[in-house]
Amino acid sequence: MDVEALVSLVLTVLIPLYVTSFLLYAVRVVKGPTIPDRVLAIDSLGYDLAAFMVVLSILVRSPLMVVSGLTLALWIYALDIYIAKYLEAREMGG
Amino acid sequence: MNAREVAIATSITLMIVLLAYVIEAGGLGPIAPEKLRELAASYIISTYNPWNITHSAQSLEAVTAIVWDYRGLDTFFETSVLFISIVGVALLFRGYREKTGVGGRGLSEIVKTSTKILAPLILIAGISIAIHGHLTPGGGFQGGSFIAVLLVLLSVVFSLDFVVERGLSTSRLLTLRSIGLMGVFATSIALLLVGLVTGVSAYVFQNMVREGAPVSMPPWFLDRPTGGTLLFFNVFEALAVATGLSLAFIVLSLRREEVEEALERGEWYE
Amino acid sequence: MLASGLLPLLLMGSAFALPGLSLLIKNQKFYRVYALAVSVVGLAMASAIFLETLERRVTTYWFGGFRPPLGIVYTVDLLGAVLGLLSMFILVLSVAYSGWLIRSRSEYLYYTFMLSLGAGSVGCLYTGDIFNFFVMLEVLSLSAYVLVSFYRDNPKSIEASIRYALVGMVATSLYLLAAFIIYGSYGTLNMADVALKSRNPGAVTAYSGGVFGDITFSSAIAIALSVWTFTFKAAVFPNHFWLPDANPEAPTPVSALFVAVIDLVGAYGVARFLYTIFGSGSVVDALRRDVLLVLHVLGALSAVVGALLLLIQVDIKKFIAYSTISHMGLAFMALTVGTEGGLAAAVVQLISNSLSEALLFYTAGVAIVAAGRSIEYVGVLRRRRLESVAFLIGILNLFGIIPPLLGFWSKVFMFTAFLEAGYLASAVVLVVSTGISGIGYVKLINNLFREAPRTREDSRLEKTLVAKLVIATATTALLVLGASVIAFPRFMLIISEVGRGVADYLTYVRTVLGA
Amino acid sequence: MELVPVAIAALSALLSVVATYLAVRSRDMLSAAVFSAAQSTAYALIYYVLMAPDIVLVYVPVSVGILPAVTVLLIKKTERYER
Amino acid sequence: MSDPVSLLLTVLVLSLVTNIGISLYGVFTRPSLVKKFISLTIFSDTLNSFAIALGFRRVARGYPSIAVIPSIPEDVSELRAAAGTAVDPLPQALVLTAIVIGLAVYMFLAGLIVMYYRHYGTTHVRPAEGGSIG
Amino acid sequence: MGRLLSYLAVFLMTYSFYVVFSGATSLFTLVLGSVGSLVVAVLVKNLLVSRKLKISDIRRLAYLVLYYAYYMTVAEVRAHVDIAKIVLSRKMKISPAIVKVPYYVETSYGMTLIAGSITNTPGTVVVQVDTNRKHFYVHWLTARVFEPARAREEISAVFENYSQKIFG
Amino acid sequence: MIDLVLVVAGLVLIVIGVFYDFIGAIGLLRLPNFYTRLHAATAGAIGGAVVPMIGAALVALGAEYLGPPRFFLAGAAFTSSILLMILAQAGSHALARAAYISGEAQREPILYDALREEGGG
Repeated sequence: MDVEALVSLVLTVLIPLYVTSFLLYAVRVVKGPTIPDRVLAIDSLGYDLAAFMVVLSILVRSPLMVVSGLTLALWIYALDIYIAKYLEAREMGG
Repeated sequence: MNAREVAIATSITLMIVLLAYVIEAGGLGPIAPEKLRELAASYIISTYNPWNITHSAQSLEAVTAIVWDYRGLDTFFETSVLFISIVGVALLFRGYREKTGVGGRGLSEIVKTSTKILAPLILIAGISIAIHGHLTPGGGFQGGSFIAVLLVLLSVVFSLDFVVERGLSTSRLLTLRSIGLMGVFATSIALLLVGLVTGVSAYVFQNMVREGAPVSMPPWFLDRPTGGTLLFFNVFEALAVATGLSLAFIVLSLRREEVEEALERGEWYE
Repeated sequence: MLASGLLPLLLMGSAFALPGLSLLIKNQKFYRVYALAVSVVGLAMASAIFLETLERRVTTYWFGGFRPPLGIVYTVDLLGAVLGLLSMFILVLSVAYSGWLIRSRSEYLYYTFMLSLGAGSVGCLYTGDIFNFFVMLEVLSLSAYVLVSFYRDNPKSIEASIRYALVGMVATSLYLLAAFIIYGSYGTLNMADVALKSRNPGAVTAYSGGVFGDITFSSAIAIALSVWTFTFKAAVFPNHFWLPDANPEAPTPVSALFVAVIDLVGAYGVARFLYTIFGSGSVVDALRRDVLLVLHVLGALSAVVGALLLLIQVDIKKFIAYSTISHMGLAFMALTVGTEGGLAAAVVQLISNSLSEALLFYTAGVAIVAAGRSIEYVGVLRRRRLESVAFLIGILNLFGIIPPLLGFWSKVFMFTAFLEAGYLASAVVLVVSTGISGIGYVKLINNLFREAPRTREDSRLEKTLVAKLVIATATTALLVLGASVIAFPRFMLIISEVGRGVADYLTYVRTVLGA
Repeated sequence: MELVPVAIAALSALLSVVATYLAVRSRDMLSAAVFSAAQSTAYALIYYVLMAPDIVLVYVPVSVGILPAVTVLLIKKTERYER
Repeated sequence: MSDPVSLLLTVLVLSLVTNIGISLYGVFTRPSLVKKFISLTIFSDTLNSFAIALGFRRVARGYPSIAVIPSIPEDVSELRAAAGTAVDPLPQALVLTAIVIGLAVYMFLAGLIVMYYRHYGTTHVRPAEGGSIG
Repeated sequence: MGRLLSYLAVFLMTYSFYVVFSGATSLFTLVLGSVGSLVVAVLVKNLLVSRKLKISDIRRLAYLVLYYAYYMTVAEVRAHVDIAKIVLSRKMKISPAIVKVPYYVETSYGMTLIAGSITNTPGTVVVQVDTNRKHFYVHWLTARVFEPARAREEISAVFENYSQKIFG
Repeated sequence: MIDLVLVVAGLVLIVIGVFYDFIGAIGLLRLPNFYTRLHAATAGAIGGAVVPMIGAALVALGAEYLGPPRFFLAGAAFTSSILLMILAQAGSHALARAAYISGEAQREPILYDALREEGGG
């Protein structure tokens, strides 16, 4: 079994599992009784999507696409910070 | 739900049903065709093509090549739209004065330190994305927005005062932004000026050698192609976008009293 | 031709420099002179483009040296050249007038937007690319939103700007959707390329190939979406609401630009889309006729509604805004008749309307400074001979029953165009709306000869040389154009040539694609 | 092979409909902003699967990085709940 | 329509169209300006996604690749091979432009909303005087 | 000298990140990247470095690598197995509590390293930090002890050892 | 040979990542309140994102069929994983602190609250 087939097989099998967990996260986004809950769920969703994007770029053989994952992770963090700042001080930028 | 809402909902529904019908009934052909549109194929074949340089941008990345070379005019004016909006925000809050020492606590020490460590990494990642815009996905705007969000993040995590004290006052941001914009403008007409001086014909936004216009930007830097103007465009655009967006954000987040005293009551008349 | 390529870039580039310059030069007088100089250069370039176009019918400029479907190309035909010249002329007048009117600590910001508005309008008129049109439309609109909110201490102007921006954003987004749909089905964004393929779906052009899918459907939806946007920009009946909202709250020179430039772009878009790109003989010809009819009816409605609402206005700027709506409705009626005579009449109507509404705004601006915004206050102009004469000429031109004025000719041309096409009801609407709005105009003239109830002191009133110059120039232009209809046969030739050129897609396509 | 990524795109489009609906309906502006961020994330995944990394790179900073900041700023400066 | 990929793409496009409807409803009927602002961002994002979906394609074997030539080509045939699998780059470039333009308008709109609140003390639109929408 | 060294340290950190990030070894990347890193170093040096650096500080870097290896292989694995057991068990035996954990490192970097390590191991999250009295308030999913000293033994003692060596 | 080892090691890490993704998602759903869910989210972020990123970097180093850009993938994935280590903890902490200070999320069930006894810290 060559490397290419192995990688493709394993990753193809994994993707439905990824999607299932995304759906579970999404349930928490919709349900989450409070704002921090929702942000937390989006947070985890974003981090896992970042990892998923990296994995997907191997599967579809476009290695150059990988930067997107980093981007998503970074700005999901930024979202955390904005909401945290609002909740904490009810003010932004000062 | 009053009558107006019903009317609006009905017309919107009508519109989207029509739209869906057009798409689904084959108005645009199959949604994902097997055959690439001819124009797209032309772009991909000519984006890096040393064998037919008169139609080429000498950039490995087709999207950046289209954005800054084939359709450079669009992007130039896109940058100007951003410029207009940012100056427009400055106009709305004109006459403000930045005050330092008002306070503002910022987030906890842990977040502050983490963001501090992140700062150079995000900065360099943004720069990397900007200068590799013609080789890998990315470009000036992408890199610039990376840096801009970093500055926004800093002003949120620490405080506005902190950012201003470290030298990013709005007037300095404005200067940097003007440098970036003038750089974009200069790059767009650089070869035209060269052509005027040397007496050969040249185009606005010209990059490589074109039909009847034999001037060209340097196609290579060391061992990689530069895409001619693309590298310069990307760098200047990154500078302009990063400073411009953070400028707009800082102006937007000014405290009420800072703007209040600048209001010029009676400037308008009935 | 290089000038057409450089003009918007020049305007925009000089706008770029202004905020940077503000850190060096604090004296606001500098910016007045700077903006005026730039716009005068722009006017000169626009005239050069006009002369060149007159000779060659259609001129093109390839940006970056790429052949048309590959890169963006500026394609100027006579319609674009004439309207471009007109809008640059109004821009020069407005910038000069602002030098007299606007007193602010941050004038450089104001002139930045004036220049970018000019860049947006000429870009819209000259471009030969469907997506580039969107970008320029956005430059134009955003400058307009900003300028409406220039008096930010006035709550009403902020509110007007918000309303205008929200709906304007939706409108331009719909145009964007139309552009995407056109790309999806035609595989190209070049106007000439689309024009060719819409007539001849089997055509295959270099670099862009053939069409995709069923182009009749997609063209129909693209026409519907884009025409909706254009009626918004041109303030035609169901989408007219923003103009009387936004116009009074903007600074007066900007109001002049609104009626003279933004409405112009809307009308231009309709002419370009329904005559050149999807003109007669195209796959959507049947639908096009329906759309033209609908637009005709809308134009008639807005002519009448504008004229009726004009009667009840007490605010001079709102008065002029509704008068614009009425006259734009007439222009749309002429535009959608479908004949060359109708197009020519529409062009004359646009020119006459733009010039005289701008003239009215300039003179009304003096009255507003001297007394206030009510229409009763125009009486203060009585003591100012030049202004009152100019005001009178402007109103009579709009009224359009005094022969040597351009407004009269435009109504005559429209009337004959309607009759030639057999649109009897439209001719009646023309007469009726003239009659209704005439009542309002007579009321205004009556006010002009009465003593104003109040006056104000303002330092600007002592030095009105610049304003006088501007008003005199606009009046002269109006009179000269009106006179040249009889005096110079060549003038009429050009006008009818403009009408013919819009529908003449073959020359357009040949010049652009070079086949 | 191409089925799996396209299915993901379709799924995230469906999720984005839910997020959009909630963003438009909710009375609390802050949670509307959070839902709009969720919708942006779903769109980013769509762009990614449809092979547009450039768009992801520009969309995510704009739509997850800057617009929520602006929205939260707006909410902070104005009011949080809709009537 | 028969094969699953087309079906899925249809689902995608139809959901996008639904989003257009929902967000437009939000823009026109919600009273709060901030809500209008959020709806407007969703609206124009959706239009952009629509364009990206327009630029997608299918290939005979495997998955399409991004519109980047991975390494400096040796001869023309490599370019043709790239054109055989790459997605359409033009909609991406257009969308890039459109996103930035949208961002510009939102920035300014945000400034306007702040000013509106300072003047009126609320972000809810006042009932229109002339019966206008928006 | 010390100042130059600080610049150099920031430059090296940025540049190495850049080289790994862009994953390319072409001269184009390396040359332009060095220019970019230089700019970044000049910009953020004041933000990042507060004390004078010495050559001998390289030793600390070795500890950092060692710590990273330990952390990823031992601490994380243990915590992850625990949380997996809890989440997947039918009855979820949790005993959540917020406990006070003192720390003794001086610098904010050291403090952040400890706090980050605590938060990054599932089961413990730093909720609040009191930099004056040097306490973390840690939310502990399976709290066994509540006294500060013993909680420190359980939660952060190992991290603090390394942190002491890395940042002082 | 070394390629195969790298690839297999990387794939194992990715599988672990998917597992922890699952744990995180289920934990987020099952755990009773915001503070307890934070722990599940951490598992999702570290086990579910950092680990598979390292795994993907290893796979990319080993998978020669991806061509020269695979080094780009490996480098970017590795740096992303390091950044994620910093981001995840700072984000969780910021959210937790904000939720505690604002009282937005409910604290129960909780056995002992040192922070409240100290008066908010």
